[in-house]
Amino acid sequence: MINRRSLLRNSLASGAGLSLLAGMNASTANAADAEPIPIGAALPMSGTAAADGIEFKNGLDLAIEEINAVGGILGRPLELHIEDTAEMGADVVSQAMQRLIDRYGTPVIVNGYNYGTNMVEMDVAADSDVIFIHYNTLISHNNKFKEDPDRYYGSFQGDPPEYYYGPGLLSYLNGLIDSGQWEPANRKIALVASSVEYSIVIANAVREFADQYGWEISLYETVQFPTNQWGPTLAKIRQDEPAVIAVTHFLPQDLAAFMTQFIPQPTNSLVYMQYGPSLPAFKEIGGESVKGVVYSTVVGCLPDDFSEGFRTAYREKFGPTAAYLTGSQTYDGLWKWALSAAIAGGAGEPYDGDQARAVSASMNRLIYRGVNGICRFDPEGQSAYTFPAQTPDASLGMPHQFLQHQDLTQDPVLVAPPAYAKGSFILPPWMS
Amino acid sequence: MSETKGTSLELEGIHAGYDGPDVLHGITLTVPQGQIVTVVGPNGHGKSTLLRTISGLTARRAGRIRLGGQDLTGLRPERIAALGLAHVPQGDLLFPEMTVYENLQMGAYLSRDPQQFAALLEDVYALLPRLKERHGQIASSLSGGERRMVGIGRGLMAGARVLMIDEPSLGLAPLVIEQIYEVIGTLREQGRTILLVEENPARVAHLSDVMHLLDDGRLTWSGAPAELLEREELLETYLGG
Amino acid sequence: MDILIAIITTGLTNGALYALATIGLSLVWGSMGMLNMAHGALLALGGYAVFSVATTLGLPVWLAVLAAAGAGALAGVILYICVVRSLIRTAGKNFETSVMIATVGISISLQNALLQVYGGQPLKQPFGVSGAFRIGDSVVPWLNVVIILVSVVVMLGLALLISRTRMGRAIRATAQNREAALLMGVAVERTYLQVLALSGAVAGICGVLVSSVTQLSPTLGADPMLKAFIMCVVAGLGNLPGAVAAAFGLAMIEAGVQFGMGARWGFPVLLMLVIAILIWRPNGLFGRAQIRRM
Amino acid sequence: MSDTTQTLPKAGKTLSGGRIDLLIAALLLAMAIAAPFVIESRYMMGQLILGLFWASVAVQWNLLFGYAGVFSLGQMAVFAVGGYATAMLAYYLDLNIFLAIAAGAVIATVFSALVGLACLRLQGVYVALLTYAIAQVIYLLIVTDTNCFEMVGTTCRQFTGGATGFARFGDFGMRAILKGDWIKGNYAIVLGCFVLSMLVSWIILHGPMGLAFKALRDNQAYAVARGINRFHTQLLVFGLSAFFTGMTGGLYATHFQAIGPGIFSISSLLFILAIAVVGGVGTFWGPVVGTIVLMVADELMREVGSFRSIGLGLIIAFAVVALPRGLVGRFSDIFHKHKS
Repeated sequence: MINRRSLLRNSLASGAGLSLLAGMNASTANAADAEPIPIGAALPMSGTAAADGIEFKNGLDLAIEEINAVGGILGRPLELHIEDTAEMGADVVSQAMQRLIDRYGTPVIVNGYNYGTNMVEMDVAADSDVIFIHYNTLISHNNKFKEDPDRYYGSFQGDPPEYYYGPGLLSYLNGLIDSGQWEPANRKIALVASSVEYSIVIANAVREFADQYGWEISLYETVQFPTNQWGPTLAKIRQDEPAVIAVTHFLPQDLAAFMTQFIPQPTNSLVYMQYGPSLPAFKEIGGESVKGVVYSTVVGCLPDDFSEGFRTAYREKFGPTAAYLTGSQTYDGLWKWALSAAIAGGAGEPYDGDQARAVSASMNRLIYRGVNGICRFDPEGQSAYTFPAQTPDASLGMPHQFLQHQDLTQDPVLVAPPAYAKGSFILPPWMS
Repeated sequence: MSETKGTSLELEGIHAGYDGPDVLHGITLTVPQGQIVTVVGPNGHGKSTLLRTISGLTARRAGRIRLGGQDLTGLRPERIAALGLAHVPQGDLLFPEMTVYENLQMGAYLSRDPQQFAALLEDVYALLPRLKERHGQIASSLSGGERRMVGIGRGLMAGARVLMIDEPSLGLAPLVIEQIYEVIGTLREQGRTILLVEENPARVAHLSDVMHLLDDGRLTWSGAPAELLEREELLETYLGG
Repeated sequence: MDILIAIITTGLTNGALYALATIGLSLVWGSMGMLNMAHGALLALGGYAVFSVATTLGLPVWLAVLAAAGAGALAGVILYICVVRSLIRTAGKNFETSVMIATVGISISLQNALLQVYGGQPLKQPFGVSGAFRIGDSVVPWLNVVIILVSVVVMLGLALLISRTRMGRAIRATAQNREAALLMGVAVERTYLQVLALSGAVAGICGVLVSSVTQLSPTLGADPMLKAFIMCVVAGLGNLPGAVAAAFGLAMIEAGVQFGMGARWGFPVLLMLVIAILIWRPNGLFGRAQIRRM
Repeated sequence: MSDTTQTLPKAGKTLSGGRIDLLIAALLLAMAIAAPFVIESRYMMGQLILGLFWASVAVQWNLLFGYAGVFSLGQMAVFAVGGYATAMLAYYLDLNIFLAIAAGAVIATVFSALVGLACLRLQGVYVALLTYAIAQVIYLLIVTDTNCFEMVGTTCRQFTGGATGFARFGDFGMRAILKGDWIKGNYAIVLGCFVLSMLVSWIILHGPMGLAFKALRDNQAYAVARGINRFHTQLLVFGLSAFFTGMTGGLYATHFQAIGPGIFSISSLLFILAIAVVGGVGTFWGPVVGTIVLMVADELMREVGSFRSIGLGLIIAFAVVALPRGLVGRFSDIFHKHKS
């Protein structure tokens, strides 16, 4: 049950959203006996990615609790249905989504990520006329959307594709140099990717743009997924010391292991990592050795006042170690959809193309400020705009956040983009 | 071996077989204390099955087996061994990666008394001096005759009341066969209780107290060894001369 | 020099981990012709047992490691009683495949049970040593030394147990000739139980060591088990010293290739080597020719 | 002790056995044909198609292991080769999808025959490891492939598809013809191919070649003494089983319009093995029954939410322990007991 106090606090979090929805609901009566709207989610609840699957579900649970507390969507409460996608193959995920649609009649499916699907989810959504929001963070979404925008009208990627990590990182590095915060010994980057699409696309994007930004890729290593013995890779890095080590592998425990094996014999390099450092486990496992690590994320709960209510509520509800950074994604996704559906006059149901198109149109129109920042869809690819790589206007794109582990007793410090930054970059201890 | 004279092993109407139909059709025989009873018969007529059934390796379908008066029904092989039955199986079934000494040690697996072990080992080494010479050698590297000796020695190490030996001459050179039967002769002099299985009656007649002819799973003739050797027509029919 | 030491450190550490995972697997395989696909899950169980005892209950770490061995052994016993015993009696010549599939089922269940109990977020393993020492310019973490030492001690202990005790003799006898062991009075079923318990205990300790590097997640055993499976078969059926040699040898080669050719080639080259070995020697490097039927 | 050799001595009953097979086949086929007319749910149709895929792969694996005694763990690799070949031919060469599937099946056959060649001297678990190692090497080389082969839009595509795989290389064309009912068209194609593969397998198993397989499985020395050429027979069984496995892989890729390295995963392989073992290794209908049972079990387990995987694992373990010869073996035991 949600009480009045926490409702108030949460209304701080979802701010405009909550009151907007409440306002729209005010005109509709008898919310109590209205038939619930089924909400679908196909998440990896078991297997290698289960940890994240659970957080994605938490985010949805919290959003639904809040939305229902103000009367649901036009008087109809939301009801969550989960399908487990375990090892997340194309077959499993598309069948899971189809099951949600056929079994529960879900007009919307909000997924976290499922990797290895080749974005077949979009075909399921298109064939059944449902709205599909996901956080796969893949440029393949945009590419597929572009091939047939009319068919894939209902598919949205709630965050910017991983591709923008490439230019984002490079322009951040140049910014550090230009502002005099860092003087690199050379212009070499050592790229360490793991054998997963996400990791490889990011590494490839960095490689592709390196020239343009004045950098040289001195080493490109693809390690297995997962990996925990970094000895040979580190030895290679030490052979030709780069100014930047960019690890696009993302499992927190493996990245922590990288740091514990790197620190005893460090090189004079900035260490940049992907995703994993945002999870509590990274710091807990790596301890002192992760101090100074820079990482970035194109989506994640911003450490600002606006999201404080969300963060508190999340930790209260799911425990102190719960990773709200992950849960925030589906949380925002569902909120944005709920508002759009309310504006469009209802959630609709599967195989009702007209209503789904109406909801889709209102999702494209609505610029939503969630706990992850701005969500505004790029009409070219129907993924969230990223700021600053795609748009120079902070109010029109989701911030590509650069964070650094500075004081281990505190949360990591947001060091870029400047509009959101809470502190500034410090030279990691092994470099000074 | 100090035990009152009497019957050590009794079989009554034994039926047994593997996956298919019965191999043994109602075997009844007794092995009296201190005697050597021999079962002869052509290959593939159930001699080994008989011994395997007694030691519990092959399931019995009907009948009763008693060892020293105790019923063996429903007991697993390791329990039967513990009651005092040692089986020297066909083809030796040594522990190939163990030394000769370790194989003998395994023979006395059930005895936890080091003194008894030492005494038994001394007896076995006295009977089979070759084993003492080869005690540290890996079993799989021994010659056929030596392996047979290890098999018999291992059986003796159990200190069992009844010893069953399956075709001790199988696959050995004539000279070696002679040595092996010499050993069994010594065992006979020591007054051991033995159930012996052999294809060729002539080889074992002088060692046996009683002989049985096993044909197609049935005992077709029983009596004193000398009698069997006189019955040439029997030998001709069943054993092909 | 620096590079050589890095490769040797990685090779020896991985070798120690692989070897420990391999002997647990190989012991069971050699004595009962059973490929225990739940071995990886037992590793994970050991890792989490240490976490529960040391982190949650706050007891000393050495006690927790013992608890991990105990948990592994107990799981082995349960596995025997619930699954293996009846398969030995009923599966006949399909035992090899049946037991593989059944243990796969157990492994899926056990992994997901751990997921339900501990959650999916990686947890920090309390067993660990920080710090490092220097050899010339290069640095070797103490943790790697501890892993190698513990693993060697456990393997020596197991070797002594197998070669010097009555139980060990019974295990070897059963492995080499099940029927003969029965005739000697060895209670073969009890021996199987002991083998699985022993292997479970080794797996528990191995899980502690593995997770001191990988940290705790329900799937932590999958990779070491896969490697152990390979070492085990390359070494040949149930050959424990061979398995240890194969583990260290292949781990060294893997580390060398990872450095020389790039990380992506480490495991593939190792596998290609395995393929070549099997084509050249169909029973593994030091293998027995035949799997003795149940 | 009871084992699968029972099928051999009962040669005198092949006629009645054949009649029973025909009856079962007719019954199953009638249900399969009726399904799209009764079932409205696209999910259910999807599950049926998935079931046909798994059943087909399990049937072919059973041909290898259950009948020829080759314990291969490379089955999903053969499946993947078929799927990848189909996707790559259609993607790079714009080959008609049906031609691509046929070509994929042939490529899978060649691949599998090569694997069979490597396995020739091996037995039991050693075959398992070798086939598994081969599958794993291919998988690892594909997923760690990062070299750009061509640029697609803004991203680079590896020749092998890399960690991403291939998507949108063509489909059966049913969306254009049947619109919303396209899945029923896909079902018809997949069912047709499945029936074809079952038919061919049945004919082979009941012909002289089937006897040779079984003879090699049950007693290799004896079979070789009787003049059965192990080399030819084993290669043949590898190739044969691979043709239909590869074809299924191609159908799979086309139906889902995607193929990626995930298909090599050990969990899908083990699911196939579980299907065959639960249904009954070495029985003709075993894999089909196993597929039905495991997919229904999986479906029911979805109701218990997060305990699904725990339950599914226990069901598999329990089925193996309680039904040592699989469900079909158990049924036929009961059936034969009643007859005699």
